[in-house]
Amino acid sequence: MPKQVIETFSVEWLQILDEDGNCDEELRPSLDNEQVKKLYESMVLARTFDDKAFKLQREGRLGTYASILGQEAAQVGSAYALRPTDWMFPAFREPGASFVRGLPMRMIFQYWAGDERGSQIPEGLNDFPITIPVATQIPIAVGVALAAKAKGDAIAVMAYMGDGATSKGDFHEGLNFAGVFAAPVVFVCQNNQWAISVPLKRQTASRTLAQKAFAYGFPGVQVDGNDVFAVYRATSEALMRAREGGGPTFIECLTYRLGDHTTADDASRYRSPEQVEQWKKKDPIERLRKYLEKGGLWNKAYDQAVSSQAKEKVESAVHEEESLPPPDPLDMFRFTYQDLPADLREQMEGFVNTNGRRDQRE
Amino acid sequence: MPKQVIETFSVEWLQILDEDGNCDEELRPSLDNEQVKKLYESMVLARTFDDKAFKLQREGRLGTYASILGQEAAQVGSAYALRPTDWMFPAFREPGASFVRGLPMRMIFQYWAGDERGSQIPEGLNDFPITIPVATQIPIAVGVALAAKAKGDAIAVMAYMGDGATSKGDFHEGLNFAGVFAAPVVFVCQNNQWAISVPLKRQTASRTLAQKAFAYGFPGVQVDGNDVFAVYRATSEALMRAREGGGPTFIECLTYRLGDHTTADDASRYRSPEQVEQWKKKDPIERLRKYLEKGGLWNKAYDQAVSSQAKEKVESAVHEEESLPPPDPLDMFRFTYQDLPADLREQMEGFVNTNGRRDQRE
Amino acid sequence: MAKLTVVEAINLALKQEMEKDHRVLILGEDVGKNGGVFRVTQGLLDIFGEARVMDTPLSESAIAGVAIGMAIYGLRPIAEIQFEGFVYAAMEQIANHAGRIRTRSRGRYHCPLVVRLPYGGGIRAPEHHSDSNETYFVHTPGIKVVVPSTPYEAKGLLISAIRDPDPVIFMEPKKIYRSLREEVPEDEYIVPLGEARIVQEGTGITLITWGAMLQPTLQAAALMEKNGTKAEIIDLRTLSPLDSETIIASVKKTHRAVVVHEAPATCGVGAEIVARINEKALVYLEAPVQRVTGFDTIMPLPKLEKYYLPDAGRVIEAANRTVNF
Amino acid sequence: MAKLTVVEAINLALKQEMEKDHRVLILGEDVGKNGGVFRVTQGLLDIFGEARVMDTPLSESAIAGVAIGMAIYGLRPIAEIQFEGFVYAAMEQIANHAGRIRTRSRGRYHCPLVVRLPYGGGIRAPEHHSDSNETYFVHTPGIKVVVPSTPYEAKGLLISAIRDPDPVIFMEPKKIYRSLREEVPEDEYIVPLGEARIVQEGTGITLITWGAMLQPTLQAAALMEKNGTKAEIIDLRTLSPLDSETIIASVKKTHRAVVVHEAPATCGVGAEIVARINEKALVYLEAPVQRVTGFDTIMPLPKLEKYYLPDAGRVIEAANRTVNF
Ligand SMILES: Cc1ncc(C[n+]2csc(CCOP(=O)(O)OP(=O)(O)O)c2C)c(N)n1
Ligand SMILES: Cc1ncc(C[n+]2csc(CCOP(=O)(O)OP(=O)(O)O)c2C)c(N)n1
Ligand SMILES: [Mg+2]
Ligand SMILES: [Mg+2]
Repeated sequence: MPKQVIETFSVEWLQILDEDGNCDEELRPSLDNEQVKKLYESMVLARTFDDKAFKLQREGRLGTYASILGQEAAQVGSAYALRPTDWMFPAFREPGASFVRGLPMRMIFQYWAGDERGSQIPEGLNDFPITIPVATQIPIAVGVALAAKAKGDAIAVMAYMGDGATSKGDFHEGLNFAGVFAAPVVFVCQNNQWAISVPLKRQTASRTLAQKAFAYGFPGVQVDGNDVFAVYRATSEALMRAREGGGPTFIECLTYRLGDHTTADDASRYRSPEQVEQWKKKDPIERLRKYLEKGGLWNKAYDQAVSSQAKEKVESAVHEEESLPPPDPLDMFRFTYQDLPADLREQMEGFVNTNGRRDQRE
Repeated sequence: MPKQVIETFSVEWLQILDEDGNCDEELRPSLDNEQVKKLYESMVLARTFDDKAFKLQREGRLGTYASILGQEAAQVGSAYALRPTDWMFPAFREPGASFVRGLPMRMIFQYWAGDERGSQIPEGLNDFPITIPVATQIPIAVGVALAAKAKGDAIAVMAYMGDGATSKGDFHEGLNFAGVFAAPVVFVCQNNQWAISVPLKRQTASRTLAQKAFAYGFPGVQVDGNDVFAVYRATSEALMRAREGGGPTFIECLTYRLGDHTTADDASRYRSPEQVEQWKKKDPIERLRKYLEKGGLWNKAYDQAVSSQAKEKVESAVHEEESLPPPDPLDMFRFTYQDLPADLREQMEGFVNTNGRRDQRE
Repeated sequence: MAKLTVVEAINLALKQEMEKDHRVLILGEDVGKNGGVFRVTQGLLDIFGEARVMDTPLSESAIAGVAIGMAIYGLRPIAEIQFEGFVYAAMEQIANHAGRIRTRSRGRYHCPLVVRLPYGGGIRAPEHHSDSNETYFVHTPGIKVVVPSTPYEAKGLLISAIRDPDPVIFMEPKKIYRSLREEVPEDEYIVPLGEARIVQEGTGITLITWGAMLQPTLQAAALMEKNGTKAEIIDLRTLSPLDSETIIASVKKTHRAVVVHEAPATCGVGAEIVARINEKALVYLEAPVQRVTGFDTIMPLPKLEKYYLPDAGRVIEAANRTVNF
Repeated sequence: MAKLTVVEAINLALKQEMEKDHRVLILGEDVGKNGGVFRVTQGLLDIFGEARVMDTPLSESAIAGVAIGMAIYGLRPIAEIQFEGFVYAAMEQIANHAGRIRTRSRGRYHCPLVVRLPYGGGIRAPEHHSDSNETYFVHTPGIKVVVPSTPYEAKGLLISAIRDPDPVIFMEPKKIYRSLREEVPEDEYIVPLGEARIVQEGTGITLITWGAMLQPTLQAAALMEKNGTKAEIIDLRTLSPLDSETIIASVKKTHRAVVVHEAPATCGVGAEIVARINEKALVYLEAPVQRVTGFDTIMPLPKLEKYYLPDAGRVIEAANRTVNF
């Protein structure tokens, strides 16, 4: 056989709810009204939180913060598909997913305020703390998935990442490993089209990110990341398959980072306001709002209730965080190992002495 | 647009010369008889060298050596497509390619005998030394390609790797980088189906390696790696495209490692003799021999001339290598930096003293 | 009691821990059917199956990362990196995750992981197969570094490492993989982490070393004894955390010390030992502590490696420098 | 002469070297339109274009590897790794290739590469953005490590690094990126690599430091001077190769020394300095050399970082220990 095609692949796109809130009822996931409203409320909560975090940072009450504006559907839709027994690995831009999972909001404030206790995930919640070094959470998530598989636990793992993460070696090694061992893991890539100032086309020459899955022998799909139904459907199907031994899936959620990269960034330096405006029209919350309205599930009163509840939750989380006693400096030493080695104990004692004398002086 | 296919890809297979030496004349590269004979002679030389290296190792005259038995076509066919101005990056199993490029055979012996001077590539030969850490040569090759492009040099770079290399982060990062910047580089993957004892299906779940190129937005093709015409054709077309600004190509040469991984390995521990026997039937040299014979270009006399010339070359390279004076220990220090820093000079002087006293004692 | 090599002793420890604790598993390149390129995991696949002896893709960063995930989920993974020269690709996972997860999650997660890392020169191995890169790990907080020096030590230390609740880099001196045999009890025993061992008591000088360098140090000590100096020899066993106490007590007694290691001198573990002696026993020193180490150059290929590696002659010269100071 | 910050001084050095030598180019994440997350490369894209100021994919290993290839081909690449916490992914390329290619090819190839690496704490940055990991590079043969301590130093050292025929890790102390201003000549000048500088002469004690830690060291020295001790302050500038001579000469004069750095103590560059003083000036010491360093723990997040980082108070305490010994 001289020259011939031996394999073909295709990338599918999935959209269920369009920009005007029209829904493809055939593809619509079977969620009841309460569940759909829950998705809406979670997105509103995520945005309310985001707005507050931004303001707190500007007031000097929070450190650097990475906004999720515009990415609420990708986060809420995917996290909503998880079961409590599943595991979840955020990158660093997924508070929307974390709240759906049940992480106390106070902890995200704490983390970005520079307090490790914000990463002390409560017992019983199977989430990994935020990972800053891009893509490095991926092999770890695969390891958790393989350990669960080895133990016979019928769970799945969800690992989030950005478009920038797809360029890193750990993305490749993690996905390849997952493919080889058919790990029960779902990779959710929030392709918000920017990695700080680097646009997608400078990140990779591949037209979709979904097609990268073909390199690893498992399915990849591109979904409208601003369509909470499409995200939910794709992720819940993938999770189900994973839990049943069907192996990994890569889901590209095509979305857009409407804000700056972080509060330390100024996106106007490197991108045009037109692009941002265009994407504002695809707003994930507005889209679901229109859908709810069409179905008679949304009205002004409901809107106000949702928004005031969200504000209340956020304010009380801020209050909670800001009323905490400061972290104990000795925690630096306490958690390095389970048992403090002798040489580290000596350093700690030196620290206590110096610091004690200092406190007296102050 | 709810659910729809937005991209399709296909992997092509290329074979020109089949296992019985039948040639698809339409696809046959335009090489004259002398050139075809040169390919044959180069493969014989490579095999003769390989055989000798193996024996020398067994006699304790060489350190660890990685055999190329069965992979001669993949190496010779691809290297033959290079121009002297192009650059070549071997992995560690490409002596066949290196000889075609003009690397003195003595140097390969030297390298595997444990002498750095074997990596002192002669001026004018644009080859990188052997790279042991798998896949790490790939980003470097891309860097050379981009530097050439930046300088306006119309050259291409060829980077070799094994199937195992495709699992490493540096493979991914290097290919992705090459895609983004349309680097003039051709990636030649000798898929010999084993990475030491790890078979291909444990290396990746993707059915071909060629399809991995889709992740990077450039073409990938699978060729019969035991068919020197297919290898030559695919690589020379890719090199031409690269030199003309058409960007990178990934070429999977499907072949088989007939020998042990290295002289330190015993492949019978982990694979069946049947598989090896099957692949022996696809011998790349025998295949071209049959083709030559059919065209009246091969006879016993020619065979003997080729084989005795090859033996002579190999023997004289062995002689050359074994007559070299041993390397100077001070070379350890001399080449660490261009200028020896004071603290290292002190270490060197200490070494000279100690060693001097020792030599006297001995 | 059988006389085992280091390879056999490690193999035995692995087998027994895997029998005892079903959470223990092995992953790495060629660890399965091939039994590891050094045969350290030989036979384990047959006993424990593919789920517990996992041949992996050629993927050092993922081997480390996946093992971290497994450890966090409650397994006890033992990851093999085939040679020390390939561990750099796993540094990001080791430094940024394995060593940090307990601290950054304030104890919610921890990482009982062992990374087995054959290291060191002297076996005429190819390029990148003869380095000694313990410093990278000793300098990295949150992980432990263990280096056995004999078969007995290897078994006992590895068992401790596997049971340790924190990540341990277990560095295996290739040079003595098969060159020594020693009685190794079949029964379970542990050698605790963090405690150095006095291999030989003495009063003339303290010789501090670990791993494969114990052998030339012993040779040197034997020669020195003929010339009237009885050396105290310390085998550190654990490089992180470092057992300063044993070192300091010895130096206070002998007043002289030599540290011997293969790695380059600059910022090697030898430097740390000198610094600790300086801090805690300066006034006891009759002479500067001497370092006998690899040079600050690239570890050479086999034809020159003997010039690079410390040997008994260099140890004796250094000891003489402390005496003739 | 303009008063510039460290950021501005580095920017000026980059601009002038790029104007002068068309082989010099910059690559890294966000170095182009964004001008770098710290604005160090601001304006350079406009002047030199995309071919010489290359925004790259998020790919630290490839950034290093591609830069190595460019250097080998004859360019003079300056690679930026955005923060020190992300350099581990590039360790394999740096240790196994950048540092080795001259040695392993016996001089046929060499690698005139600069890796710019913002490092260190004290700016309330997120996790993994505040480490000091110079030891990894100082211990690695074949590469040089440079750390400027002021704007003037930054410009002159960077120009030397760019022109150096060997790979240089140029570590930029984030804490003083904008907190200092200093007269920096517009004209070209170089500060040679490998030579420490005596910031202040003195006879009472030697304080050895580099990078951002020079500031607390200067504060400590000022307070000590009020109490009658004039310290000699050494700014090392280059950590590899290390200028032992300047250190030793000073300690022979002052008989006391303190080393100050942010990195963890164990196997930090401080340990190496103590070891060299031990080797060459032991008998001159009136007291153990003291190390004031980060702890052997994970560098904390902003709320605790001030407890981790050395400050003037800790330097003075350490100096007092040498005096009251
Ligand atoms: C390994 C690594 N390199 C660099 C950085 C600095 N950095 C933080 S976020 C970011 C961009 C990430 O882009 P993407 O993955 O698309 O995620 P997004 O920020 O868009 O959510 C970079 C370069 C990092 N955190 N980790
Ligand atoms: C990064 C790295 N890890 C491990 C090794 C040890 N090793 C040497 S060759 C090899 C297998 C390579 O397989 P492949 O890439 O298919 O090349 P082949 O040997 O088949 O030519 C391994 C694991 C190495 N050299 N580099
Ligand atoms: Mg992004
Ligand atoms: Mg192979």
